[in-house]
Amino acid sequence: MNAEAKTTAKTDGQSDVILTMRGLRIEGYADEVWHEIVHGVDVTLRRGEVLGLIGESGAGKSTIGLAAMGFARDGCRISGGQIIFDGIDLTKASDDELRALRGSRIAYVAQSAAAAFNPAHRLIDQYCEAPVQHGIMPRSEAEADAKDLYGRLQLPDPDGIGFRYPHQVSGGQLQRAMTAMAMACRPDLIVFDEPTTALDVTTQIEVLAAIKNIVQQFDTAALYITHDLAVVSQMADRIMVLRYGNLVEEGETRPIVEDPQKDYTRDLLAVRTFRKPPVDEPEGDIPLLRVENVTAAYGKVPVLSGVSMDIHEKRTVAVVGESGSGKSTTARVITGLLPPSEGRVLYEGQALDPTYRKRSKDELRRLQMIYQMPDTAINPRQRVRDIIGRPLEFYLAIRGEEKEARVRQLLQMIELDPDDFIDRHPGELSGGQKQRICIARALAAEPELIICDEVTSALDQLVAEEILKLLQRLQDDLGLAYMFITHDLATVKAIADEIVVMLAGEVVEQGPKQEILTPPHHEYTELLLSSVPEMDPDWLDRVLEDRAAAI
Amino acid sequence: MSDIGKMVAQRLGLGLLTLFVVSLIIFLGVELLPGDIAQEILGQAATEETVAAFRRELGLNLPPHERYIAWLVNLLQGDFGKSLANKREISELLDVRLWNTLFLAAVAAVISVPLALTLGILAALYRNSIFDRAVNIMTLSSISFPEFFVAYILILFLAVNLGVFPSISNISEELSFGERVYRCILPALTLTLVVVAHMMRMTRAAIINLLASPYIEMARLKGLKPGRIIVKHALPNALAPIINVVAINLAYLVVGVVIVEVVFVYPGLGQLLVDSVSKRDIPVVQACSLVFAMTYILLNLLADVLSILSNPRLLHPR
Amino acid sequence: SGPAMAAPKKGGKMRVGLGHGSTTDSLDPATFENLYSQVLGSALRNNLMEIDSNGKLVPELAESYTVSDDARVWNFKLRQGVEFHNGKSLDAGDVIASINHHRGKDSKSAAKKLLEPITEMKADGKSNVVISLKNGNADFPFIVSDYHVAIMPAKDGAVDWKSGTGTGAFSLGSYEPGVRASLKRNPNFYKAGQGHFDEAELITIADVAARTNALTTGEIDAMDRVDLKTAHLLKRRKGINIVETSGTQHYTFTMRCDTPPFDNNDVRLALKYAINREAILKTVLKGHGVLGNDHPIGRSNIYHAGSLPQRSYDVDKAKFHLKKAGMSNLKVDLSAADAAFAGAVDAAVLYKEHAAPAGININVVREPNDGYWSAVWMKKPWCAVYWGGRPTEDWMFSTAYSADAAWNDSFWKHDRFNELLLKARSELDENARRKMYVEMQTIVANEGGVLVPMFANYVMGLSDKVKHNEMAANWSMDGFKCLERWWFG
Amino acid sequence: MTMAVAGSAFAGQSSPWVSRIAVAAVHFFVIVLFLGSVQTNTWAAILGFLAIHAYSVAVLVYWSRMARSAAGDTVIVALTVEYLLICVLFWELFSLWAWSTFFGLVLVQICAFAMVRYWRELRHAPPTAWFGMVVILIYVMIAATAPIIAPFGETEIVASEYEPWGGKFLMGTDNLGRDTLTRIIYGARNTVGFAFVTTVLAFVLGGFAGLLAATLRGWVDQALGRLVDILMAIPSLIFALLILTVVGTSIMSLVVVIAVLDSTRVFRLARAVAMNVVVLEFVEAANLRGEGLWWIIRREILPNVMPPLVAEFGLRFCFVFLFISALSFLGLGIQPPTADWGSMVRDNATLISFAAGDFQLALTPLVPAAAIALLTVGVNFVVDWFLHKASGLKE
Ligand SMILES: Nc1ncnc2c1ncn2[C@@H]1O[C@H](COP(=O)(O)OP(=O)(O)OP(=O)(O)O)[C@@H](O)[C@H]1O
Ligand SMILES: Nc1ncnc2c1ncn2[C@@H]1O[C@H](COP(=O)(O)OP(=O)(O)OP(=O)(O)O)[C@@H](O)[C@H]1O
Ligand SMILES: [Mg+2]
Ligand SMILES: [Mg+2]
Repeated sequence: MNAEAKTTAKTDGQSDVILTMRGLRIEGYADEVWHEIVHGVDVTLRRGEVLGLIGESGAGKSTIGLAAMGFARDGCRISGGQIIFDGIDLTKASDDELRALRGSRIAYVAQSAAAAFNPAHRLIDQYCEAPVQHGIMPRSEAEADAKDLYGRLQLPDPDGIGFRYPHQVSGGQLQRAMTAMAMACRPDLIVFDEPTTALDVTTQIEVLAAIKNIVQQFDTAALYITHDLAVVSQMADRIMVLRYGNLVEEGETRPIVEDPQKDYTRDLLAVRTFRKPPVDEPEGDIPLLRVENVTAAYGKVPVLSGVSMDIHEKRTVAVVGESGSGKSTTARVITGLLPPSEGRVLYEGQALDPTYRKRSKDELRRLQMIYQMPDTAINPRQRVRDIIGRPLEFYLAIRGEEKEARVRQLLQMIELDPDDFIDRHPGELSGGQKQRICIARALAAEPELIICDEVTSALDQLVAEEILKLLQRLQDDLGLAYMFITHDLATVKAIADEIVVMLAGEVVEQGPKQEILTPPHHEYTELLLSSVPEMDPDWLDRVLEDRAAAI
Repeated sequence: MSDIGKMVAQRLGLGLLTLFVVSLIIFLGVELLPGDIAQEILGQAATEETVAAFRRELGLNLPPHERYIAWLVNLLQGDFGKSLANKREISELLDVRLWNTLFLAAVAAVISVPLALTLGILAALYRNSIFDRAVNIMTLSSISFPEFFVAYILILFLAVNLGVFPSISNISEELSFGERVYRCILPALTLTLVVVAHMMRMTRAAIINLLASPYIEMARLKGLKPGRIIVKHALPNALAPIINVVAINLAYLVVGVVIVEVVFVYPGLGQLLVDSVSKRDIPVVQACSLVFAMTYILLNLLADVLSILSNPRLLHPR
Repeated sequence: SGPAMAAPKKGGKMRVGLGHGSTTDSLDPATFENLYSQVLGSALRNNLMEIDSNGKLVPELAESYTVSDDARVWNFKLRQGVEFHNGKSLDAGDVIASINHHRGKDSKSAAKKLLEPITEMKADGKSNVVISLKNGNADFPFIVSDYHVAIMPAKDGAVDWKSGTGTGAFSLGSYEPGVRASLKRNPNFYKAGQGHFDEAELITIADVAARTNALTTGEIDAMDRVDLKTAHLLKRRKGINIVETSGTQHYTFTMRCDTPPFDNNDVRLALKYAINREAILKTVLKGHGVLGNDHPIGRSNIYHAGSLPQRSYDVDKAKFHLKKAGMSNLKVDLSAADAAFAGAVDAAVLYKEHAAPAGININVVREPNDGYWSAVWMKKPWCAVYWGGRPTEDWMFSTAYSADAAWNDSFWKHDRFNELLLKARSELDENARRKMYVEMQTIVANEGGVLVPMFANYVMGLSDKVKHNEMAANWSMDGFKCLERWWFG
Repeated sequence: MTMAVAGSAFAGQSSPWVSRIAVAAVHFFVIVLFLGSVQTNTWAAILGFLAIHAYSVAVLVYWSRMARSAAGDTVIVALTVEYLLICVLFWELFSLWAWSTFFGLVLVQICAFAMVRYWRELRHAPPTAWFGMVVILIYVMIAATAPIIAPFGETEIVASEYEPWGGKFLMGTDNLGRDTLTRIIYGARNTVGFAFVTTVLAFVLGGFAGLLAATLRGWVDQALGRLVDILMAIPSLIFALLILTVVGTSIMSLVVVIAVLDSTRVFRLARAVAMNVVVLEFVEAANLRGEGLWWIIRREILPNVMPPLVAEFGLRFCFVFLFISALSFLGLGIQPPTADWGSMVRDNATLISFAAGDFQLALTPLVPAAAIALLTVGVNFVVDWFLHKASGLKE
């Protein structure tokens, strides 16, 4: 399909509209009352068209996407408006009618394929379920079809991969298998709910290419939901920008990306512009933390070999690399969770004990860690007061009124209103807020070095940027050093002083930011850098062409 | 697969150790009980002299550790020894009764396990409906009634009033299979009422626990029917806890049915064990306890193996 | 139901459900201790003498006996032509071996003590057995009627008890201890007009409700130990008769006279007055019994002291005796368990309430059933006990009341009593004997350590198919002989 | 010990130590006072009753202030344990009924606190949960006020046996001529109290051991696991028989034996659930912070394993009744003349066979059985609601 074909399809008139939502209102039940989540949004989608839905976390994107299937999550209800799919009003359709549509004419691709695949069944069984249950084709045909689709999506071993269980397949592959599954009944509409958010850049690019390819091949209409404007601009014909359940801006992809009308859209575009001011060379020879030739393994599986790096006072060292390259493992070695088999970790020139159990309270205090997943990193059964207060009490023996005051001060520091937040449970916080709490907890210990393990990966970009700014400000104010682990090069560009590139457990390149980011790069660094989506609708095609040419 | 083999071997090894400790505890326990077999058998008729003579005859005058070791040595040679009370070969004694016990347990299991799973699945499917409430109330009430009471009520209705089943299940070897099953129905029903609630509630809870998972949402978004979602998507992932509860209850059906045996005059192992304890017939007590402990260990092992088999992550590690 | 008048008919399969029987039972009469073994044993074997339905001692395997004047040497003449189930003829050797089975150093028999006075036993030809005793005992024929002293076939002086072979009305088919025994009629049974059923089955049904239900649904034809709580309801059921006999079975609260405060006879008397026997008889036995008068001799015994005034509930007297003992109130533990007798715990609880107004605080301690006889009886200072009773006064007293008795469970020593016991034993004159036994009963009632609140009836449930003559009162189930004596009408 | 627990419960609060100790002391003092007064005479008992009410109100006010803080959960647990210990302590010193009155009070207080704390959720509880809570509350009230509302004394023989229903004896009399209604009412305090204490003890024991095994892994896990295997491999009735026959059937030994047996089941559950929690990052974070074992178990893991444990509690609770009545089958179990539902069923169970002959008589065992069943259903309805909330389903 090409640009002209699309234009003709669009001028074809109303008959071609596959989905219309008018004045869509959706309510969610929380704190014993119904809150409106989506406040009357209109969506129109034509056959073969890809519509991008973009907005920050909690904007209501998924909710709208699911509403397109006539579906409201547990605890949500469609309270107003119309959803007309191919002439059927989904808000009035019976359960059986809806069931007949779902999976066969409207399909869904979930954000986390790993969670959305049933761990108990083989991929191909899950593939065949919808076509067979909807009576579209017999099992044998569906299987053959699956293999064909797997091939088209460039999955390795298309004939055999379907017989694996979800856990036996990598994240990127699962996401493609899920796309294939959505395609199984050749639906008229697919809802893609952030299909690449959980993937690292190098994998993301493959999945994006596969999706784009398949949607074009079958001329399927799609709702593409994401919070990354760069990604959506590769995929969508039109884009809708949402915020707080309201439409902010809508239009063709290129005009929106090139000339946004609304401030909010501009903010979204500007996200990647944050830059850390350059700092001086480190003074003094003794680095705050030195990792010396560390080799480590999980049991017999070697993970790190000969990793060395220095982190100086008041500086940020970014550690980048694809998933599984050993970034987190390095952090675990430093914190003492995983004693290295060789090498050692020095703190201010003094060797730290390889296991945290034998480290002194003070050593533990000076080195804090923030985790990638704020959901699992803070205890859901404790209140903010206790989460942040604990290090104060534990390390610094601050109790009573004084502790309360400190907690409030810390909350202010991370820009949360103490009166509002101090008594909340983590379940009552957004992802970004939870991550801030994690930061506050680390800060409460008054550390010198904080290890940030992918602290922004789970957050949407606006929130991520806020967090980065916050970290930067704290560094300026408190003189902290950071070890910043990430796979997102944009983040690296924003915050790092020095960069360490890791691949397969080894450091492939390391040095000051400018040095690493100026060509010539190490070939792996090159691959990483070139995989970061750009805000240009043609970027994906270009990169793919370049890469094809290179082979 | 070889991992499972290794686990089974390791567990069986530990099982042997467990058996050994169990036999030791039981031996000590019975030794500590007031009185010994001589006194208990002679009962009110015991005098110092007769008791002493009896003890001599049974070899009870030896110190306990020697008796225990002798018993252990015999056991290791595959000999359970003889009952002190009536000199019968324990292996013979166990043989018939063990089969009886297993037979009753099997009949009860055949009724109760499918019933519990079905009710659990239906209750999960129609959760919070009248049906769900009714099933819950019924099963909860049935476990609140002591076993013997449930038995009396069943006997009242099914044996005395309606006369469809015999009130006592005194089976013997001559009976045909069908006749045996028929005679076992009432005790099996009693046991069913006792164990169904636990299994049913666990099935229900384990399934409901998964219903908020993304893959269930995905299944709904594929347009599948609610029944299929529960059975095909939730149930397979809820199997591990269910299997464990089923195993515990099966173990109960074998090990814990003394009272039902008494009420229905069913010649099973439980009755033998209780009788032997009260008469301090240590070798029989030990033999029964070992059989029970073994049942427990094997069922647990089976549950663990099945949990592994039911979980592809464990079955097909990457 | 009264005795059936019609002539006994032969045939049918009799199924009896008994509340006793344990997997640890054996066929050795030396270790018989429960009703199951006793009924089974009495169906399989016979004794030299038996007590008939009227409580009279009559010869069984013996045809007749003679006794020396000092009641020391007893000559039993055996019945002719009696065969064991295996075809062997009964002879003097079998009798001697069967009695010897309970004697000697290695015997663990419960009858050992009873047979201890025998100094010599010899066969006088094939059909005469001469037994000599250390001292005279006018009751010796009673002793050989005891269920332990059953006659079994002997080989080389040793009896064969394992096979269950005997001369009884039934021969053993199969036996699963604690479960069931099946029996076949002995076609060569020597007693005329006895042993009517073709087959019989003895089933252990420990649970009383199960037993009752089995009788109601017709799965058994007779049961022992009817649940007294529901006996009146069971009686109303169609096709079921409740039969009871009142014999020597009695329940006691036995105090150890060697332990304070029970070493003081006034305390004992206070306790004897503080119990409301009528209430306990009515509530615990539901009236199926007779009041006890603090001695173990029942109305069916020959020398029962009917003239002795019945002791009754009297708070004032209790207080009086308590005061006499120098106390204004008393706190004592009473151990009980249903193993002691059915309803012992209830009886103790009732007693506690009765005694409270007299300033006596009884703390009822429920002991575990298991091990009751070894850990509680004759150990704890005050406990509930069950006695089957004995057919003769001498037997009863020398079993549990004489100073040297092995089961003197009240640890009571009374010189006059012991003296009378010896004298009465060898006394052959009826009147002199009666006087002595009455005096002994009075002593026990007024000074003994045993509180006997009641004699309990044996209450049985029978299908109305089952017919019987006047029932023997000495033991339950027609003196254990239900299978031999009953028939289907 | 008690003080330490109580103290630690208040440690989460921001008031200084002195006030914490003072609160704990007052707390303790009032309890002693009350238990003492109940023992001496009626007037003192009434005064004690008023005192305890005033005190309850004070505690409630104090609690409601704290209800928002995380220490609240710990306070519930700590108070339960504390009350338990006191109950056990005063067990032998005072008569059974004094402690059970006290127990009722404990439940009332804990209920009240839970209500303050969870009022928002409570308001939206489904009807079944309300039904369950009302049932529990009624039982607790009956238990707490048994001597006041029961028409006769617990062991008093008031008539001849098996009097018909109605008139002076609403539910007739039992096999010894005691008023059935009275026995049922007293049975509530004895049975429910006993089951509650036993189950709580089982959960404290088994739960703690399970969490310990899951947290420490390694040989502790192995050792505890094998120990539990051994205990579970022995038929529980036989095990109870062995132990109870040796040590005797005082209430104390019954509680301990049943609790130990039950705790093996709790152990397995707690361990299995905690295994999933200990691998979460917040536990790792606490480890990295250098927290001690006790803190990690109590504050990090315990709150996260509560839902399945509570569900198990619902069932275990009623299994205790059954176990007691099974024990009385062997002549063990609660000492007479104490009224307890399990034995009441057992003592009169045979009457059910004659339901056709005399229906009223057959009700004698049915009434206590129904009392158990109602409580079981009630407790489990509340548990179901709790589970439903914890499952994350919002339908
Ligand atoms: N089951 C529910 N009950 C109540 N409120 C809900 C429920 N699910 C979502 N919400 C609320 O609805 C709003 C929109 O949620 P939605 O999942 O659509 O956001 P989103 O744009 O997809 O965000 P994300 O990028 O985080 O996926 C959020 O504020 C969320 O808190
Ligand atoms: N507990 C573990 N046991 C065994 N292997 C592990 C364990 N944790 C990680 N690994 C393996 O070690 C390697 C390095 O993992 P690590 O978590 O350090 O990667 P990472 O660079 O942080 O990746 P990501 O970006 O996905 O977090 C991976 O191949 C991973 O599969
Ligand atoms: Mg979303
Ligand atoms: Mg990582």
